[in-house]
Amino acid sequence: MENLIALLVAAPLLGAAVLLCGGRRLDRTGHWIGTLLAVASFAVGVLLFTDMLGKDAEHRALHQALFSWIPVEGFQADVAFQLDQLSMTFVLLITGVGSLIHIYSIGYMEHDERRRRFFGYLNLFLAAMLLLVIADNYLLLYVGWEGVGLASYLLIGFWQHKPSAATAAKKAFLVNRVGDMGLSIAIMLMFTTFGTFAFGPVLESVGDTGEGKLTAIGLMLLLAACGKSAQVPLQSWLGDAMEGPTPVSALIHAATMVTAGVYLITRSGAIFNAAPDAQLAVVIVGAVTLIFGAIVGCAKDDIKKALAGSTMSQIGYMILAAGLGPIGYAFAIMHLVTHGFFKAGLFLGAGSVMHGMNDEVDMRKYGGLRKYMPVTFVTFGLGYLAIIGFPGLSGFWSKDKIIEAAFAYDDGIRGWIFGGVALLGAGITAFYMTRVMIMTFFGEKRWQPDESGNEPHPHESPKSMTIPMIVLAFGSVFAGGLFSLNESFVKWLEPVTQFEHPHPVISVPAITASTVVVLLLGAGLAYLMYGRKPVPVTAPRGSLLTRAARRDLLQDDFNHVVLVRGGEHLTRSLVYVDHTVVDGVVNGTAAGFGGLSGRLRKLQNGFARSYAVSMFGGTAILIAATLLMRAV
Amino acid sequence: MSFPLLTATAAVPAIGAIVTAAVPAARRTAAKWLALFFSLVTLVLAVLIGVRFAPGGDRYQLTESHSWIADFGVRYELGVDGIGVALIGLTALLIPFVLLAGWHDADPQETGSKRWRPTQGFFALILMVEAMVILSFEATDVFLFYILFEAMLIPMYFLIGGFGDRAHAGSDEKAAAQRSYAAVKFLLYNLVGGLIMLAAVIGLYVVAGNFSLQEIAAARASGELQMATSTERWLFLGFFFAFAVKAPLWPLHTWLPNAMGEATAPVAVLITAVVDKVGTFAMLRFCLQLFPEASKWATPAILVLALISIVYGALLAVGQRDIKRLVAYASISHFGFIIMGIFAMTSQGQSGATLYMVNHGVSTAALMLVAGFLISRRGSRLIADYGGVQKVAPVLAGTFLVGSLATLSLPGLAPFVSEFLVLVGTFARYPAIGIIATFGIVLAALYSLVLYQRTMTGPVKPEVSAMPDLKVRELVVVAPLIALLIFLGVYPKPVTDLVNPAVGHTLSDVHEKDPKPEVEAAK
Amino acid sequence: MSASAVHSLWTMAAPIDKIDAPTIEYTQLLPTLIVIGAAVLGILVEAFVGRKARYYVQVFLTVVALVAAFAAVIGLAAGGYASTEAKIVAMGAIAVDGPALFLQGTILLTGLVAVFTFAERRLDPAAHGNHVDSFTAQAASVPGSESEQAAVKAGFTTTEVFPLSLFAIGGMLVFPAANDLLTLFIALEVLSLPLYLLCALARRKRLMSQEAAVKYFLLGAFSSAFLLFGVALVYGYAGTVSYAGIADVVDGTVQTVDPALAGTMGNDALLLVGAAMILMGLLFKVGAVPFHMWTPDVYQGAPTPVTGFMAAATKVAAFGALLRLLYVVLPGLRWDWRPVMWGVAIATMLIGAIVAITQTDIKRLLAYSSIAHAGFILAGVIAATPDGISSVLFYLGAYSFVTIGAFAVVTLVRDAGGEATHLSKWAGLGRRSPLVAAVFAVFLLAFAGIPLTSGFAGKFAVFKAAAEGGAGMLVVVGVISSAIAAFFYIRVIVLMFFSEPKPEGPTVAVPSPLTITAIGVGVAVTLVLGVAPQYFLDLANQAGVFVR
Amino acid sequence: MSPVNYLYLAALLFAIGATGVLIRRNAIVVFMCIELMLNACNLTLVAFSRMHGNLDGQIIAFFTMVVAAAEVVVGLAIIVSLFRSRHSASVDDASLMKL
Repeated sequence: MENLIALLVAAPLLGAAVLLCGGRRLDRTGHWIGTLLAVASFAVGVLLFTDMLGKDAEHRALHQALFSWIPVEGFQADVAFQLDQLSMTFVLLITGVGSLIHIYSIGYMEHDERRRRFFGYLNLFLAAMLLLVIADNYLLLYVGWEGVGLASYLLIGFWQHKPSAATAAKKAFLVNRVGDMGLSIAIMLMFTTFGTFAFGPVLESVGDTGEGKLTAIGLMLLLAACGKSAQVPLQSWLGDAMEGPTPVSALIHAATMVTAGVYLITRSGAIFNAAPDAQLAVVIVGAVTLIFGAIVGCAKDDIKKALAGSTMSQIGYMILAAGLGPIGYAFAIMHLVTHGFFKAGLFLGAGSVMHGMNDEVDMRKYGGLRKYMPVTFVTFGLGYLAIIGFPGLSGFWSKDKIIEAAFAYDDGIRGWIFGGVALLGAGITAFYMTRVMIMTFFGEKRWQPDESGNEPHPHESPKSMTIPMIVLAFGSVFAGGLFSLNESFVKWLEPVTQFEHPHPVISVPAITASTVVVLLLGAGLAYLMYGRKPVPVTAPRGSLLTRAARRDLLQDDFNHVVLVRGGEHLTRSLVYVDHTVVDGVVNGTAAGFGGLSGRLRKLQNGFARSYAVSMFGGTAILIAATLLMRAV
Repeated sequence: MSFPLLTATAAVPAIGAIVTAAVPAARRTAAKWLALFFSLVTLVLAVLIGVRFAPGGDRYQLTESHSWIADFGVRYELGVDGIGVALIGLTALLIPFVLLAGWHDADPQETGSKRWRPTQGFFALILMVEAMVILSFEATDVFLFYILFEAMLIPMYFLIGGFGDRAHAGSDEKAAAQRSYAAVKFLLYNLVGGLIMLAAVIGLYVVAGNFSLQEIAAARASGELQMATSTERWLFLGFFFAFAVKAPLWPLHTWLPNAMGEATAPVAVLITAVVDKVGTFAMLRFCLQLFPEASKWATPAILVLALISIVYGALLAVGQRDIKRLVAYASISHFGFIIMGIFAMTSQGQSGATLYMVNHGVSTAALMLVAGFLISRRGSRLIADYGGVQKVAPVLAGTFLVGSLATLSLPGLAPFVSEFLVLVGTFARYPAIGIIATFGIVLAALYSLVLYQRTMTGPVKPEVSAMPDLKVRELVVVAPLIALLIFLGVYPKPVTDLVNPAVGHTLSDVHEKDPKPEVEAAK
Repeated sequence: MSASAVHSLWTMAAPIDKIDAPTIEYTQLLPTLIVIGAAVLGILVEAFVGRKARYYVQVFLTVVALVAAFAAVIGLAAGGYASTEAKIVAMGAIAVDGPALFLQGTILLTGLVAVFTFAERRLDPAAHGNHVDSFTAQAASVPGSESEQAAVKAGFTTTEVFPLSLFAIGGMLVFPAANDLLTLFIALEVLSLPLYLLCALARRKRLMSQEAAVKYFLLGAFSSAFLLFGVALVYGYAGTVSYAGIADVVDGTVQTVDPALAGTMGNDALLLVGAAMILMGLLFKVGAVPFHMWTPDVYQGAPTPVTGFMAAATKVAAFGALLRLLYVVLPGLRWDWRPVMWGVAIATMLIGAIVAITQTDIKRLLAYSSIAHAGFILAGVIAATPDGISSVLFYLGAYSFVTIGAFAVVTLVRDAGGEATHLSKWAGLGRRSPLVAAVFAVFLLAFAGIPLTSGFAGKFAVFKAAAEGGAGMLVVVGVISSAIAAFFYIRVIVLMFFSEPKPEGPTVAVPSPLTITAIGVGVAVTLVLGVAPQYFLDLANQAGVFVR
Repeated sequence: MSPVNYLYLAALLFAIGATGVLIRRNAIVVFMCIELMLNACNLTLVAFSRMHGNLDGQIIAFFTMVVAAAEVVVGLAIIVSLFRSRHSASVDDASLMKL
């Protein structure tokens, strides 16, 4: 059975190769090939899953070693896969949502002449992402890690003729590289500490080394996670990443890739458990980000950017949970999965809206769309309810658990702080999602003909797009509940991530109640602000906070001033130095000899008598020197 | 007396050079095919070397030894270890592509005398360089190596100065002037390095009495050849200086951007992917083996210089406006990694460095050659003159992207493996340096992607709107290189198996052992 | 004062009852005798052979003489005189040993090649239907005067150059073999005087030619006066002029017998000053700083074939003499002359290389390069080891052929005014006639000491000897100055190959087989000595021992 | 009187000759100064020969005279030809070639 694991990766990889090298002749069939292979990979995943369910909890992990990758004296890296419950969860999510989005894209990208390449990239992404989650060592994981980075680079910049897209893609890759630095340093640390970087040996021998080393490794892993999962301080790329086609945003920048950080931390749980300081750092990052993202989400008028902010915030929840240790891992992953469903659904909904609105993204130019695109409205609505954690829907189950766990982060002040933050986050989430909902689907229509005079005619999207949305909607409604039936999900993961019951500083029912209250407050506030009076088409100047939030809380400005400008100055001055100083010394020496030569040749003045003088003098010196030598 | 395979491998291109040069002016195309043929034969022989070489066996294999200049204690001694085999393979592999890529670079535009045969000259010179480089990888006699090390400058010099980029902004005179400046700079820089090495070579002879690498190394190991510490250090510095110029190592690098900028893309590849490797190779083979103590004494300084090269080169690459100069500075950064790996004195570092030499050769070749195709189409080297190429020439853009990704050492492509090995190897002994070096990977991403973004993406510039996509010949050049990049990225084992034993020997030369992992050390 | 008192002040020369006739070993002197004899014959030819035939007779005679002399040298060497049988002949005047024979061989060969370039008559367009060589029609006639035109019309040619060159060669043969100071001085003059004349015989640019001759003559005479005074002083010190005798006194093996002589004999001041002056005379011929200043002017003004001949053969002879002097006469004084020679060598290498950078005339450039090379050779001389001798011998052999070849190429590049020696004229030569340019490039690379050329082998040999002789510092300086020197050699190559040809650029004359042979030999030797020098190194090694 | 004095005289003559070479312009005069130097050498040789009581020095002196004569022949020829083409025997005028 384990020999099938490689197929998970092989299928989409094959697709990518075929589509990217295939050339124009595949333009008509390309998208089908891509989708087919994605589904095939999903099928393999399901097959393995059923097989896994057949075994008892302890013996579910599968392992497949393909070949020795980098064999060097004292350094062993293999291409080998490990499929345990954690990986399995991701495989299903990735291939499942992935397949859906392939299908969705068939319709969405219909009019793009480079659709074949789009599907090639999507397949490439699937392959890389699957590699990331089934690798059995950190170095191979690193390959997947950067692979998804590449795919996301290609897909964000898919419409390369738009400079903004190209820039966004580059930015995403660069910011991720900073994270990757963390990952590679972590791997080096592991190598020097444990002599290996395969999951098994490393995580088992955690006990053999000091906490300091582990903290270092943990922080480096956290840095990596921040990059990939758009956590503060490396979150700035996610908003711009929305330049990519919407299905990409749904798949990569909502459901799967951005959650890789959570996977990394959960996977390295053993290390973090032994390094509380690192854990604290993780929790802080998570908490900060979930508020940060939420605030940004409140201010954006671009529907996708608003959703991006929400993604950040939701992943903040997951990171926070993952930082809590055994009490949180399971819920982090659970929220990750449910989030995968509803956020993907929301993005697809947004995509469908844009599809109907000539790719208009400004929510202020929407309004009252519910009658034009009912299916989208319903699915989007369900996703909305799910994300704000409306009791009974997926989001409720997962997020509520995280809030509980946060309150249980050591029985003391920490519990209160992070619990409170998580709670607050829930409220803000409710606020901005309600805002999105209202501005998009309620109120009266606000769109006008654009300068070229063609007015958008909102219409429902084709089946290929709506069906995936419906499927995801189901997920967003029921997944959470399903998972929570006698903690089936937690039990499923327990062998990998361990599990301890959280003991919050206040009683669970109280937390649940307050959650519901908070979200009602948030939603209500949003209704008051946007539901009662008509929404202005041009954004009002807004408060200082709003304006800051519109600009991602000035984080980009900071980057621009400090890194971009500073970098430019640095490189310019270095170019100057290289030319004048380093090179100048060399040319200077040459010139120096030239000048010396020019001066010396003046002695050769053509007068025989002066030559005689030099001879005479020379002889004198010769004699003097000889005598001197004898004297001394 | 078995078949002298090593000599043959070097002799074939040499003969090829002479034959090619002898082709009459009118039969230009014949000369090209002839040169290609000889380079392919060389490739076959190189493969044969790889087959005949037994990684587990003696340190130097396929050895040949004949008396040459007894008076100077010079023998014609050849022999290859794994490192040599790998680099010979790289050279023999790249040259055919270089020839193909430069197929039309030397077609005479204006007619000089009827004896004037630039094309024949171009191809002959390239083959001549190949011969010398291959022989220098095989030489186990210091003097023989030195002679080749110096002699290969001359054909390179004519290649740079004689066949500069036709597609150059500005007037012909200006181009010619810049070109000869670059050529002279290249030659003088390396000549000075070489002459300083000559002094050291003579010094070595005075101390050791002969030039045989193996004898001297053995004598040193057995302790019958003692060197005063200061002597050893001076000699080491003499050798290292020459190699550092060739490599090039900061601050001796400034010739490279000029040379690579002015030379045609294939020649630029020849410089950075093939000839410069002789420098790093020589560090591994001669500096460490002949002067182990001095090498260790100098290691900290050299590591710092290498570190500077890495960061400095990358930063300058970011600041470049000229595609080829950008690649040149990127190479400087990469050479920093190679040297760092060599002097980290760990098996990961040195295996990584050797692997790096090969991978860097392939990846730079891929990127530079595609860049050359691009430049020859638009007739400008300035990044600013391009934009939106991927729209009109998607294949070209795609290959260019792969090249850039290789340059930023994306996992899955060959350079990643070597770069990571070097980093790990360095980190294991000098954590701080290792960590700073990792900044290099961010900067690499920066300049590669900026280059790609500025040239390939965005709205289509009118000047490039009519740009044709890659022709078959060009595709034949690029495709195999890319395939190789992917293969070596996924399955570098063939090379590492070749290299590991050799690296083991080198480490034992300098009496170094890999630092043990903390956990094992604890147990 | 009384006669006796007066008499007591000086000693009478011992009364000699009979002088026995000197014994001359003609066989061992054969090479020299052949050349000198041929020279005398040549004079007779000038007197008695008709003008039309003279040229051919002279060339034939000269070539035969040189070849014969060379054969004689080979015979002597084969007879073991180079090693075991080495002996001193002609009443101690001449040494027949390894260095002497090696250098004589080299001189004869280079002389032969040089004579080929002398005899070249195809380069200049035929004047009034008769071929002309690079020598003036009538030295006596004033430049640009009617008499000159008349001479040209009449088809006069200065065939005297052949006997003159033979005389010079004769002197050169004796110079390195001279075994006493008198012979040294005579040989010096015998080789110099004809050269003075040869310098004055250029066909084009006669004013410069004459000027060169005057400068060369005056300075040469000046230096030989110094040399002679040095001889006198050393004689005063040692009471003898034979090398062996002087050496003995220097070593202190013979003690002074007569108290009356105590004042002078063994007075080191005399010795040191005298030695310094003799050295000066030789260093002048070698062209070492600060006695080098004649070199550029003379090299530029003299007819190019003569320049080549001087640059090659004279250097060989002079260095031979220098070696013998330092190794046979003054070894006991090593600690006195070595530091001084160090200084000279360093100055020569550096100044030669540096000043050459800014030269604009190819002949002057080569002149300065020859100065720099003199410095390199001096480094080998200073080594003061057998290796030093052989390395110098090898270097001289390698260098002389490169030089003659290079100057021969210079004669080919011509424009309306004769040879186009200004560097700017050489721009783009590589485009117009790649072959000539390539050949010249080979010579330049050899000068620069690039591996696989004879220049490198030679340089390596002398540096190696110097390093082993404990002159590591010299090696470093040498290396630096060869780096500087490389710069201007490369400059010429750049000019020839990388710069666009000028429209009114010079033409490359198609020479006769004579010059082609000269150049061909140069290239061949350059490459052979560069790739497989072993045989010649052995030769130099066996020849590396002076007889005393 | 002691023959050593002859040496002093010779040295003096030599010095005078050398100085003359350095300061006089006319080629003929310069040449004469050189001859003077040669004669100084002769004097030295003869003096030493006397002191050493062997004939070498005197013999050398004869050779020197011959050589000097030869030099005159060659030298005057050259100088005269220079004079005829330039109408000046000044050494300083002959400075076409410099630098």
